This record gives sequence, structure tokens and C-alpha cells, in this order.
Amino acid sequence: MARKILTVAVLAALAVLPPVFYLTGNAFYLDLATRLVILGIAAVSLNLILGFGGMISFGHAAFVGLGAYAVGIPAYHWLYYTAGDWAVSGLAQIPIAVAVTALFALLTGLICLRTRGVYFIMITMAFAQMVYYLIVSIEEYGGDDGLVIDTRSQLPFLDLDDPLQLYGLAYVSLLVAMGLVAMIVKSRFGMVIQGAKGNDERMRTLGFNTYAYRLTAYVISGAMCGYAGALLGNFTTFISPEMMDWTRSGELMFMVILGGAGTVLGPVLGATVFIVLEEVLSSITIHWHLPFGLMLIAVVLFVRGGLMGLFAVLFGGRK
Amino acid sequence: MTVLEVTGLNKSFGGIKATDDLTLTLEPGELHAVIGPNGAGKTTLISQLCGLQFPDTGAIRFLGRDITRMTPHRRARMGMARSFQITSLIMDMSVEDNVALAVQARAGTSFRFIRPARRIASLREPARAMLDRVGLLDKADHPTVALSHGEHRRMEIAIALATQARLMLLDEPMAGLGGEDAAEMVALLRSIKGDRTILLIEHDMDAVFALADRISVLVYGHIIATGAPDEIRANAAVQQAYLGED
Amino acid sequence: MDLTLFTIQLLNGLQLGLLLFLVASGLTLVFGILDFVNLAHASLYMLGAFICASFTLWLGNFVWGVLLALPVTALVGLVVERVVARPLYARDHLDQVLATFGLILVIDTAAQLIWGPAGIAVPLPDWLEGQVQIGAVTLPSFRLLIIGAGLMAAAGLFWLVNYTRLGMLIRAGASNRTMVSALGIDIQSLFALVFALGATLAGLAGMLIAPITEASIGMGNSVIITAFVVIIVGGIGSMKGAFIAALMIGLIDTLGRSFLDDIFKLVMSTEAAETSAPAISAMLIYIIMAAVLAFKPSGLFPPKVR
Amino acid sequence: MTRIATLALLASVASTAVLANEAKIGFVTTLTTGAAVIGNDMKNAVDLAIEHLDGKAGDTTIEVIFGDDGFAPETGKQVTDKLVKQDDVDFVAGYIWSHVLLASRKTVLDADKFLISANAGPSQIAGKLCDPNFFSTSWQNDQTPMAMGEVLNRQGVKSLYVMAPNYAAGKDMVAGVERTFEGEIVGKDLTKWGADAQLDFSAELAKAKASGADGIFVFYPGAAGGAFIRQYDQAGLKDTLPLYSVFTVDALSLPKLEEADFQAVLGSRTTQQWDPTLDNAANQKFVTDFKAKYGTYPSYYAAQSYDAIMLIASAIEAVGGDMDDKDGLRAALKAADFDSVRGEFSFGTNNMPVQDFYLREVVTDDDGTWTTKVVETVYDNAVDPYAADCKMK
Repeated sequence: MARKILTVAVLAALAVLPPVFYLTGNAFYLDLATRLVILGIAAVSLNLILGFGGMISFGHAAFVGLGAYAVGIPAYHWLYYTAGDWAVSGLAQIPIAVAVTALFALLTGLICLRTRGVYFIMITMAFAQMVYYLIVSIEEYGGDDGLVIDTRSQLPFLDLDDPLQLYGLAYVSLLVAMGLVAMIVKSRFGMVIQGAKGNDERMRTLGFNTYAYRLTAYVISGAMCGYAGALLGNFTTFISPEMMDWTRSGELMFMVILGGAGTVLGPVLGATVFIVLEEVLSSITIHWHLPFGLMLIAVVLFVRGGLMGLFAVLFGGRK
Repeated sequence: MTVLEVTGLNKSFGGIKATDDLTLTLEPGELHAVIGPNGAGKTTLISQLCGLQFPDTGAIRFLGRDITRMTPHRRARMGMARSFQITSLIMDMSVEDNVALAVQARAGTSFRFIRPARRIASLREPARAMLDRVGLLDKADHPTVALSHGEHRRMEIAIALATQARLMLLDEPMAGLGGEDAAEMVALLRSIKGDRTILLIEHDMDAVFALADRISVLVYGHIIATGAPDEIRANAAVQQAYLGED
Repeated sequence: MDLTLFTIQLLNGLQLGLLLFLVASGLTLVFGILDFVNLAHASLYMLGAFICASFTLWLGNFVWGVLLALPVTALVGLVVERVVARPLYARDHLDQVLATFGLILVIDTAAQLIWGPAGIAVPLPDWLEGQVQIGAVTLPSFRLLIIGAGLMAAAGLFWLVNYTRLGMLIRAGASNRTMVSALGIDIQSLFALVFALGATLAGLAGMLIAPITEASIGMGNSVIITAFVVIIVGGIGSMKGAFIAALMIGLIDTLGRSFLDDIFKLVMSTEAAETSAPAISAMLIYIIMAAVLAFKPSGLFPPKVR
Repeated sequence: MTRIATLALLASVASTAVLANEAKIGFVTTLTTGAAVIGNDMKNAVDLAIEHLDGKAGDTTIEVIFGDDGFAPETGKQVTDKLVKQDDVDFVAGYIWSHVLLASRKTVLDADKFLISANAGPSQIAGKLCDPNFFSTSWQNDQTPMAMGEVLNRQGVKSLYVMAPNYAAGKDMVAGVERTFEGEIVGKDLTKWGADAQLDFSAELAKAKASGADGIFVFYPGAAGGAFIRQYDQAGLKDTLPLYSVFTVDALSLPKLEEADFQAVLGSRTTQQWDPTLDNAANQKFVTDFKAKYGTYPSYYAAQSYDAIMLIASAIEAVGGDMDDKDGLRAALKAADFDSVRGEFSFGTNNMPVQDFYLREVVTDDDGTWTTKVVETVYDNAVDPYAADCKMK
């Protein structure tokens, strides 16, 4: 019960506060919230495999980046070459982003999921690095300099150049993502991947081809991250390989763990605290990485189960 | 038809033979026990039977089909269930969830994403029936990790039953059980016997001789004798190699 | 192909491989024995470089700088072990990855606050500054020194692990932790010792590279990923695997950088070769890692099953 | 809704009243990571410029807010967003890196503020993406290596080996030297760059030596520059393969090289639009005071940052501190009516500087400190090659 109240409170705050900030002349805080919500979607989707499936992916930033490039590249061709208007339509860009990341997840997942434990952590990172260097090498799309997306996705009934509408889209997407993950983990499929996290050998001897289930979960998670990437590209209007750096994957992981892996709300909470902390600390000192790193270590050492775990201890939320 | 037919199985690890020209058959409905001293290769045998390890040479036939190189989940779908020597349950799930997953494994594909699994009666009811059968129904909602060792062993049996398996491979179900728990387990196994074909790997001699239809004795990866309990008791080689030491 | 150039590049690859081995051996020791994922391992590489650079500028001699910096780095390793690593041994890898990720941020920022952002160039004594002529091959003498030091360190490690009591405990600890503690060995001290040894090896690598590239903030980030690739390809916990994989990666990386564009030019246009070769050579080690894991999911030399 | 609109109106009226006597400049540079050595030098120059101005342009107080881009375009854009939307600055200046500038550009220009680059000069911004509100106090990426190509021609270099990091500015530099160099390029290496940049150039140097070229052209900014020169020295190439560099040897790397006594760098040549020895009053004051205050020679980054602040101050003074007079500010910026430390200074049609380029040599000054001096002028009033792509008149 306590947990439900918390969920509603957090989501309500995210629905109300940022627009209020914007309308009272603090546009920057709406930007901050948009970034937060989009990274929240990425963290929620990472959590599907990390928190519920026990697959510690250290390369999820690659999906975010690929999703962003899937928006940026068509827009670039529309701007500089003769690509049709479809190239800046969100109705084309977003499906492309989802399809590309799903395909990438499928191809890499086939190999990654053969490995276990630390090997899995590192091979997911290796694939992300490959994408990073691949994009760096494509001079046409800016290489290391990145790509400016001058035209945001064109959608019916929505104008993404209006910060409020963009935020609305991101916020609704977050709700949908959380709903999807909540539905999936409760379903028969979700029971299997959670079972495989708890005891893979047992699940296989029961007759589950856990490899296929994990792979499916990996693809779903990758595609959702790709969608988040498409939103991020629209938000920043600038994409660069930097978005796929391995430290970015680490940050996504941190959001999930900080909030509480294996809970639906946790990653959102984690993303919120992460972004706010980053903003507050960096406005106090340019050496904010020092207190930030110390906090990271402290969270891992002392706050088991993340903020959701802490909350459960304090208010007795049901696991 | 013979349920399980193992012929000429060999498996070695870095020069040490864990399984040595092993041959074994299981007839329908029988409870066949495999006994042997520590390090005789019992667990290696069961791992090969359920497909977690593959033999170097030899063949395993299950229900008339060659499964020597088949993956564990496909064997399971053919009707082979396994319980683990070291309790191998999904600790962070509830007792009922554990058993329901076994039911789910038999209930067609699990690539189903929408309905909440815990609200599907066709999964939950058989699971509760199995828990009832092993006497754990009142603990159905408890987290698995909170149960005692004896209860965990019984959950293992419930899960094996829930898979509707033709063949149950039970890896030391009595391990670590004492007194009352052990007696309960023997009673439970007796109640299942005849229903399913069972390969029982066990250390507890009282239980083995009380339950088994036939017994095979495994020493250094090789079966030195197979027969009814009385024959095995009388077998000189067995006494020398195994019972003598005990 | 020019044979002299090829020989030089082989030696360059060997030198890179040996440096990688110094970093990777510590990583694989800590990983294999302590079951601890230390992303911050390369921060000790950076600290080694900075500590050595400070001592060198202070004493005016690189060799003294190294000799003094080694024990100091080991000490830093002990502190890190006590404060951050030890409480995490029993935790899962995820917690370890995150905590040590935080440690990288802390150490990098602390280093910037102590030594400033500029980095330090490390001077060498004259006898190391020149070049050595072997036949048609000319190599900077310092690079030969690195090769020598790397081989010596590798031999020392090999001896330590295979022929000493400590090595026996290390090997036993890797395969059976409970057994070692049952033998009455103080496992905590053993772990601390192993961690400090790993830190020292990484620090030494940093000290050896500093006169070539300077000690600079964030220098560890460039090596840690490669070091992980090495131990994953070699098989976690396997010293032999780390050695072979390090040399393999070092050679492939160097030879890829040297000859890939020429090879590509055989099959494609000069322009295409010039754009694709640097990209492929940057990706090469990851491609190799993915390929190895696709066929051998536990690396080339997986240690014996526990 | 009307209520909010009224509030907004009131707020804007109020802010105009306050801003009449105050102008805000956001200055984005790199203050963390190893590249902070550049950012700190720029920050020092900005502080010195404000000191020289006595904190005022005419009657208007100037406030500078620094932002750290962390050497990453995304972070740079976030910092710019904050400066524009939260701090409501009138000018955003700085930017070491091309990609950070490109990422941040839209935020500033969409808000109808002025963007002044004090270093980065990617070709897009000089060409297709040129904007009336964008000005540069540095150069376009291609120009400095083009000047070097010209120098090589004059010195009779017939064959050249080229090395640069494999990223956009690196490729620009290579393209720049190829544009003017008339001899043969016998080999080219683009090395790995970014978070795990390659700093050990053993393989490339071996190739360069084997190529038998007359000289080697390199571009290695920041820490990589020191590392390159070190290895160039160790490989003993000084006599066989003369070094010609751009943005590699500068006032930031020289003190380090001097402390470690890497003699190989003495006498090496590099091109630039500015030098501490340039003989004009503004420059003499700048260099003398900079040395007095910070104890080192200023780098070209510092010189460009100093110019950026002086340019902005001249514009603020021209409109009498009326920050809402955008047209007036734009015209005043374009006029570039201030004493640049590089001497003669004007803007081309694309708002990039039209300026001279010099060949400089690394020498020891009267106090024994390593620095550079001008050898000759390579280009007079050079216009960058992308100006034609800019649609502005």
C-alpha cells in the first residue's frame, strides 16, 4: 500500500511540477525534467532485464544512441539531400528506431546470452564500444563531432518544438513503459525470466528454453531503450557517439540500482535522484564527481535494495 | 517399452573417469535406486541423464528415442524431471510460484505477455494440488527462502510431480534429513511409487532398501551389480566394495 | 612488405602486450581469486604514474622514482582493499561494478585536485633516452627496457604462482576458498596481499608508460577496458590466459594500426581504405573478443571448474 | 492564462530595468578532466580581461558565469541550456571543442542571444550553418594547417607524412594541409581518439620513419601533444624527420616539456594567427600582465578568450548598455571596434575573423623560458575557405 502511494506521489509530482516551473518562467527545470523522464524510460527498460531478468547489461547506452541516430540520420538526409518528408515524420522515425535497436539486440543477444556473469557484463560493453567506434568512423554523419538535428520529429496533433508538448509525450511514454514492464513481469513470460534469474539450471530442467526467453526479454528491453533514444534525440536536437560511451551505460545501471532493481518504480526514482543530484552538486562545485562518486560507493555499501529498499524499511512497503 | 536405456556411457574430467562404461535400464513404473560410495560418480551420472553435461561416448535412450546430445529443456519437455541434491529452488519466489512454474512448463508456450500468471487458475490449481500432496499447502504463499530444509526437499518432489514427468530423477532427496522429516519423505516417495518411473540416487540405505524395486551399485563410475534389494544385500562384491566400508 | 618495419612493429606490439599484461595480470588475480570486479583497477595504474612522476621530479631520477613509487602504490592498494573492496567481496558483481565505478570518479577527481589537470611529463636518465641498433632495426632504448621489465615481471609472477607457498595458496584459493580457510590460513590477509600485488603491477605499468605518454588524468580509462578485454579473452582467473591474450591483443592492435590500411588497399580504393582502416582497427579488439566469446563463452583458457 | 501572461510581462519589464546596468556573459569551457588545463588558461584570460576592463563596459557592469562542459558535447549543451534559460545571459562565449560548439549552437541562437567562439571553428559554422548572431575570435579549423602547407611549400618539402587523431577536427586539419601542400603525402595515420585515445605512437612513428618522408605534419592537441613530442624525441627522429605541427606545441605543453627537458621540441615549427611576441600595445599589455599574474606565457586559447571578452565589451559599450538593442549589438560586434591582441582584426561575411597567419618557432626567451616567436608572416588577411558557402552578405 505504502508503495502504491509512493508511486502515485512520484508520478503526480512529475506530471505537475515541471509544467508549473515552465509556466512560471523557469524553463530550464522543464528541460531537466524532460531529460530525467527520458532517461527514466531507458532505466525502466534496462531494469526489465537487469532487475527482473538478472542480465547485467553494461552496454545499454548503445541502444539509446542507436535510437537517437535512427531519428537523426533520416532528418539529416531530409535536410541535406533529397529524402522525402517521411524522413522527418515521427511516424516513420520512431518505428525505425525501435526496429533498428530490436534488430541490434537480437543479433548481439544471440552471442551475449551464450555467456554468463562477468563475461556477459563485458561482452555487452564490447558491442557497445563497437557501435561507438562505428559511428565515430562515419564521417558523413559527423563522426566524433556528432550530428545536429535541426528538425524534430513531425507528429500528428503534437508539436515537439513546444517544450511542454515534448515533455507531455515523454511523460506519457514513461507511464506506458512502466505499465508495459509491470505487465510483462507479471505474465507467464515474466515468471520465466524471473525464474531463470533465480535459478537458470532449474528452469532448464523444467523444460524452459531459457536462452530464448532471455533473448526475447533482451530484445524488448533494447527496443524500449531505442525508443527512449529517439525521444532523447528529439529533446537534445544533437546526437553524438558520446551518448554511447561506456560510462553512460554505467550511469543507466546506477539509476536502476540506486532506485531499486527489480521494482517498477525504482528506476524512475533512481533517474530522478541521479539527475537532481548531478544538477545540485555540479552547481556547487566543478569537482562534483568527487562527492558524487563517494555517494555512489556509499549507496552500494549501505543502501541495499536501493531507494525502494530503503523505503520498504522505513514504511514497510510490501516486497 | 523401456523408459530409460543407458549404454556404454563414458565421461572423464582431466584424465579422471567419472563415468566408466556405464549401462543401466529403467522399466516403466519401477523405482530404481543407484547407490555408491562418495565420489562414485552419482551426480555426474544424473547430470548426463538430464543433459546438463554430455557424455564423451555412449548413448542414452529415453522412451525409445536417442537423447544423448539433447538439451535439458527438450528432455524435460519429453517428460523427464529432476530434483537436485543441493536444494535448487528459486529462493526469491513464493512456494506456490515455484511449483506453478513447473505446471507452466507443461502448459504450452510461455511466450505470453499479457495475462498475469498468478491469476491463471489452470496453473495455480494444479500447483496447489501438488503442494497439498506433499503437505505444504498451508505454506503456499511463503517466500521459499523462509522454509526449512525438510520442506525444501518436499518442494522438490512437488515440482517433479507437477511437471507430469514420465521419469523422475531424484538426486538424494533424503540428504540432510533427519528423524521425522526423513520418515515423511519415505512415506511421500512410497505414495508416488508406481505412479511414475523413478531413478533414485540416495545414500540413506534404510530408505533405499525400503523403497527400491531394483538397486544398482556404482563404484568409480562403473555399475558393479544390479538386482532386487535382497540380491544386492547378498552380493559379495557389493559388500566388499561398498557395504563393507560403511 | 618491409621486413625491418614488420620486425619493429612486432617489437612494438610485444611492448604494448607486455604493458597490457601487467595491468591485466593484477586484474585477473583479483578477479579470479577474490571474485571481485575492480573497474577502478586502472585508477591504480594512473596513481602509479603520478606518484612515480612526482618522485622522479623530486629526486631527479626515474629509477629512484620507480623504486620509491612501487611500495607507495602497494600501500594505496591496501587502503583501497580495506575501505572499498573488502566489504564487497560477498556481494554480487553488479554491486562491485557500481562501487568501483564510483571509485574511478573519486580517484580521478582527487588526482586532479592534487596534481592539477595538466599531467606531468616524466624525464628519463640519458642512458634511457637514446636508441638501440640491432641489425637493421632501431628501437628507442626505453621501449626495450619496457619489454625487458614486462618479461621479468611475467616470469616473476609465473614463479610466484607456480613455485611458492603463496602461489600455492593463491591457486588453492582460486579453486576452493573454503579449503584454504579450513587450512587455517588467514584468508583476509591473503586477499589483501593479492589485492596489493595487483595494484603494484598496475602501478608499475603506469610508471613504465609515464615517460612515453606522461602521467595524465583519466589515463586509466583508456586502458581499463582493454585490460578487461584481455582477461575475458584469456579466461578470467587464468594467468596463462592473461599472458597469451595480452600479447595477442597487443600484437593485433599494433599490427592492425600499422598494416590494415595497406591490406585494405589491396581490395578497395585508397580513399575507402583510409577511412575504414582506422575505424576497423579501433574496433578490432572488440571484434576479436566477441568472436572468441561466441565460440568459447568462458574465454580461451577457462580455469578449472570450481 | 491571462494572469500568467501578465506576470510574464511584468517580469520582463522588471528584468529590463535591472539589466540596463548589467550584462551577463556565459563562458563555456572545459574545467574538469585532463583538458581542464586549456579551460583554466581560458578562464585566467577572461578574468584578466575583466580586470583590465575594471569589470565594466562603459557604465555597464559585466558579470561572467563560467560553465564546465566536461569535454563532452552533451554536457556542454546542458550547461549552455542552463546559462541561456536559467541565468538568462546575453552572450555565450568560449567553446574549445568543435562538437561542443555544434551541440550548443541551436540553444543559444534560438533564444536570440549572441554566440562567440573563442576557439572551436568547425567548417559547418563558417559555411552552411553561419548565423548573424554567431561570431568567432579564433579561426576556421582548416586555416592553420593550410598556412602550414604553404610553409612546407616555401621550405621545399617534397614529401610529407601526416598524423592526426581520428575525429572531425583531426580530419579537418589533414584536409587543410592537403589543400595547400603541393608535394606528395607518402603516408597518413588517423589514430584512435576520445575517452580511450591512443597515446602510444610507436607503430606510427616506425612507419613514418620507414616512409622516408622529408617531414612529418601532426595535429595533437592537449595532453596527446606532449606525449607525441616525447616519443618523437625518443625515436631519434629530430634530424631525419623534421616536425611541423599545428595546435600541438603551445604555451600549455611547453612548460611541462621544459621541466622534463625534452630538447627535441626546440626549433620545431608551427603556424598560428597569434603569438606572444606580436608587436602591438594590446598584446604587450596582455602578455605582460598575464605573465605577472599567472607566472606563465598565455596560450593562443587565452589570447582568443581575452579577445572574445574585449569584443563583447566593445559591443556593450557601443549600445550604451541597452541589452535589448539586439540590432545595435549585432552591428557593434560585426564592426569589431576593439584592440585585438592579434593586431589588425575584422570579420568576414560569415563572421569569421579575417586575419594574418604566422610561422612560429619554439625558442628560449631571455629568462631561459621556452616559448615561441614569429619567424615570418604566411598569410595576410586570410579569408577561410568556407566563407563562400555562407548565405549571409
